[in-house]
Amino acid sequence: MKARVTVTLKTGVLDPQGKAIEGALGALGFDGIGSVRQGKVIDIELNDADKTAAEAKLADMCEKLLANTVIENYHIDIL
Amino acid sequence: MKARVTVTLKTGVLDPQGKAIEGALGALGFDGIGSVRQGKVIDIELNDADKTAAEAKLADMCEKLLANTVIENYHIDIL
Amino acid sequence: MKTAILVFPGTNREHDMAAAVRSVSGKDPMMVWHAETEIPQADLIILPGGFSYGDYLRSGAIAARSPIVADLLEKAKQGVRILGVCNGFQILTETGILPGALMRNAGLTFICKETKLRIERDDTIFTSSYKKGQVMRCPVAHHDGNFFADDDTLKMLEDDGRVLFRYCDAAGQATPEANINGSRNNIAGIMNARGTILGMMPHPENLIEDLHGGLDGRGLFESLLEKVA
Amino acid sequence: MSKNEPQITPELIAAHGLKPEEYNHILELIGREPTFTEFGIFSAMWNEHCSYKSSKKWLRTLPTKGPRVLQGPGENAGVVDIDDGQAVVFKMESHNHPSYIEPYQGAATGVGGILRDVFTMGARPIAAMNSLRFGVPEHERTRHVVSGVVAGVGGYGNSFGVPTVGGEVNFHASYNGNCLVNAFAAGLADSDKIFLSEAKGVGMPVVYLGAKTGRDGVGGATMASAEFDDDSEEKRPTVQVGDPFSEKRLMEATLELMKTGAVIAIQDMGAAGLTCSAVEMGAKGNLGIDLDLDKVPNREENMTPYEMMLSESQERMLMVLHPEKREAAEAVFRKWELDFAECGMTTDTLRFRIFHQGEMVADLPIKELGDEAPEYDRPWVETPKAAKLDNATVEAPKDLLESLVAMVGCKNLSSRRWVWEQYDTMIQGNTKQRPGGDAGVIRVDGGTKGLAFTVDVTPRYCKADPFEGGKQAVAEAWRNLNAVGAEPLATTDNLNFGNPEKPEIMGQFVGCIKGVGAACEALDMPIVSGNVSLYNETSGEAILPTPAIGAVGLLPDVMVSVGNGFVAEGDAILLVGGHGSEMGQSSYLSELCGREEGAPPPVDLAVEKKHGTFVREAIRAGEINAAHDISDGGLGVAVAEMAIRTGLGCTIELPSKDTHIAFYAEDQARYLITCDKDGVEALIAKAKAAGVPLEQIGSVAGEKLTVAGQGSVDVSKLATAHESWFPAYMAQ
Ligand SMILES: Nc1ncnc2c1ncn2[C@@H]1O[C@H](COP(=O)(O)OP(=O)(O)O)[C@@H](O)[C@H]1O
Ligand SMILES: [Mg+2]
Repeated sequence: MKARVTVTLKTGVLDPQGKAIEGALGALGFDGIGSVRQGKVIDIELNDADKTAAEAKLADMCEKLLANTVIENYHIDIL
Repeated sequence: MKARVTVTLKTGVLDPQGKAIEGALGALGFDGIGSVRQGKVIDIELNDADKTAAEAKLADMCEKLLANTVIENYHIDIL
Repeated sequence: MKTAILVFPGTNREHDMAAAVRSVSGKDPMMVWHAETEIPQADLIILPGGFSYGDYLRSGAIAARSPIVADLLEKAKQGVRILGVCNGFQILTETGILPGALMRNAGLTFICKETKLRIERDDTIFTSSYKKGQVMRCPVAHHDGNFFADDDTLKMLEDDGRVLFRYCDAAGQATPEANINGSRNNIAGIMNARGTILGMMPHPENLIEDLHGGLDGRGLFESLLEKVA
Repeated sequence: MSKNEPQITPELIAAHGLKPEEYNHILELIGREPTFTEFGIFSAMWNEHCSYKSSKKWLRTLPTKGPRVLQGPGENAGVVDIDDGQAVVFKMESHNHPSYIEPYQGAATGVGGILRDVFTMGARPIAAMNSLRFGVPEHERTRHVVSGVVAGVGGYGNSFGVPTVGGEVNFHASYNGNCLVNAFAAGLADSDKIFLSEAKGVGMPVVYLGAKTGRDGVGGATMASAEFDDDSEEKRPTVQVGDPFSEKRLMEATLELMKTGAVIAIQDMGAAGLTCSAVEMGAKGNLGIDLDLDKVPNREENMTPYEMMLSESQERMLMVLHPEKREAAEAVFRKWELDFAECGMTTDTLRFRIFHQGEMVADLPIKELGDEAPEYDRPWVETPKAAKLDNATVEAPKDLLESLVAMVGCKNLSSRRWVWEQYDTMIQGNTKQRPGGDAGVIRVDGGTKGLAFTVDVTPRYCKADPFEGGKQAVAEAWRNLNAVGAEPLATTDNLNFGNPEKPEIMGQFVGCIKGVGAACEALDMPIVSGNVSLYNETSGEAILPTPAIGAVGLLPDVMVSVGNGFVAEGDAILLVGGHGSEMGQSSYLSELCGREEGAPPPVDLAVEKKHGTFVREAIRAGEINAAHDISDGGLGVAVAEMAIRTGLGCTIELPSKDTHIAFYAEDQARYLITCDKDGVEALIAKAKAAGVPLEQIGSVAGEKLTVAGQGSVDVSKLATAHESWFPAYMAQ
């Protein structure tokens, strides 16, 4: 089973990377761009068979390691 | 319009961060984990109305800046 | 002999580089701001270390799209000598002037320490003051120095003798232990096919006087400044 | 006033860290109920962090003046003359609580804050240090905190471009729930071009510079008040995120702007950003300030005046500018792609007035905001003196040399290389001595002078005897500077303690301050800046009293300095200060015997001064090849470190009775030095004349460390033990 964890910054948390990308896109002549925010995806192969169990396991991984829940949200997709 | 660009490493490109996460998950006692790969998501707000035009623009952004096509693939989703 | 040092927002080793140029050549380099569209006539263009644009997105990525880069590409084509160190090397790969990419260090942490480099060739404008096979001391200070190139590119670099520096141990062996950042084939520095452009992760400019505890880095500047003079 | 503002209830008052009587004082002062914004402003100005209400009384007792002191405490950083029209500008600051919550960002923004303090004064940062204290390695959170804090310190400083030249790292159970992250920065300026925060002139523009304002850090005080905001908690991140890239540009722009002559007054926005900076500039200049919040660049939508006034967003500055230079100033900031917004004006009203969407949301007496802040003379009890340890209870190890391997490889004495290799230690090209020496040494750019930096404190000592511990922290800093040949100039302090409302804790604080003050006085190292961090407690358990002392020394010629490793075979090893017997609170006792007992070694400041001066002068005269102060772990650990540094061995001779005591005692005012064997006699004669005990205890030789009559150990074995602990721990 393959899963994708998407980790994004919580609203309101400063995102210097996103801001720099925003500026660079502007400088490259792309217009009409609002805010840019950067996050992470983590693709994980699991050998679980049960989707629900896998989801619970992934949530546990997010809480313990993959996301910094002080400033980040996470989202789990089983692919 | 909101779009999400997902940038992932090409197969064959080594991924130190993914490897480290893999190791850390193992150390935390998570088992049955195959490979882990880390990528980026870039969430962009656009004030385009036309989806096809937006997609073309985003692809252009990816080629010009958002992805390093020597090592990375990209994928565009209009949300 | 004129040297131009390119400065991007977030560049932070331009003074170290200028000091090295001054110390070896006795001449002040020109500092060129990234927003310029033309690099003044120079025999040598240097891209120094730092965190251009915070190294956000990818190290060197945003700088590689700066206005000044169009002219850098032009000068590269003309065969002007170019030296990219650390962030400068990252920028050179991001512009496509040099092949490959510099990824996060295999150990994931920033590394600042003295390393040893094996000189792979002494018949280039960059390394003529050294001897082939010589082991030089050289500091590193980077987070993204893990050189990657696909198998074909790597083979081409090796076959064409474009690898100039390799991380090695005291005996000159390019061992896995000596490979501080996980670079393929222990690569620390490569040049272009014409032999006019060098990109390297280590900082020779930080080992050029007694204060630094060694002079091993001087050779690079001596080779270059003499050759382009 | 705005209707949807929350009621100021007793709960809200408590959540803002104000006591009921403090709130009553506010009512008296302004003669009415404050608006919510005003209430926020008071809470920010009157909290412990900004007002120093518990510590002020005692801080006043510290010696802060000296012939070289150009600016003492009270500005963003202290300024000390280093001759030739140059000055060193430095300070230390804590970011303890944020670093425990979010180690990376907490530490990163701590470094950002202290760098900002330094360049706000007009100085370009040239060196940084960090003093870190963590819980015991076994504690479940420690590894996470260590890795995040170290990465954060490095992440910010490396990108900004300042070399980290020193620091300390310690582990102790008292920091399990409360790590300490104290960051030091020093900068270089022309002594006649120092910028201060005092506003001058009525009708001058107040300009906001740097990054935009978000809700960073606002939630902190108000999280407890549910009625404050019905949005989800997600909207109120309490963690500030650092952006070293913005800070680097902010520094370049600020220094460039200062050259234009446009700057009248400048203040960085640190804790309670806009509030503290504006009030300070106005109050110092006896001026009022009007601020128009509609002009403040915001990062988020619908920010309230309260949020804008309390935001702790990083990388921001407030300046009062000469109106005729306004355009030139703006151009500089635009070049560096930073925000520049004229958002206020100085007035002659002595009022602090805030406008928002056409409404006046605050109108407060500006002087009183600071001057009338509560000040407490908190009750304190003197810490009972611990009895001197009976050395008969200190068992000798089975094998002295094996115990040395354990000592140099233990959590608190092992090499910190794993830490400092993550810091850029050589950027700027002026580093002479990187971490690993007794003090970091850098060259003053463009000349031959050098500056030395160290940060020290032994909290175990402070707990057992705050007064002696306070003295010892300064004395150790003094020794570290002298050991590299630097003349100690001045100090900065970071006083980390528990809850000052407890008389025992306040007693620790008072004792340490008295000790620090006495030592700074006696050693001519005035305190020119500092920071106090109180309430470092979890579930009622306080941290060890930790008054970290950062100190700066001057070398007339940076190349006339020595390292702390053995230099050459045959060199004589000499002990300055005689053999010791103080085992109370020693590292040997705590690390190998598991006991934290007894009185700490007493510090004789006159002796300290005499010995340090002797060592410094010998270095300057070129008479010695290496020097190392004796501190944690005593002579044994010091000699092992000298051997490990360069891989050279030695043979030393110790008193045959109670050898382990002589080996590990932590008596103060001592150093190990080495010199050519032909130089021994002259050096000893010189020491005798100066009244300094000096004796040869051995020689540099071979690849083993040998203690006569006790056996020997390979230096490589010591080195492996020394270098292994940290990486092995972090790899788990
Ligand atoms: N957090 C740190 N950052 C940089 N250097 C450090 C840090 N911690 C320790 N060091 C360096 O490691 C060496 C040993 O530290 P320590 O034992 O505390 O020194 P000392 O006993 O001389 O005060 C010193 O050179 C010190 O500067
Ligand atoms: Mg020391």
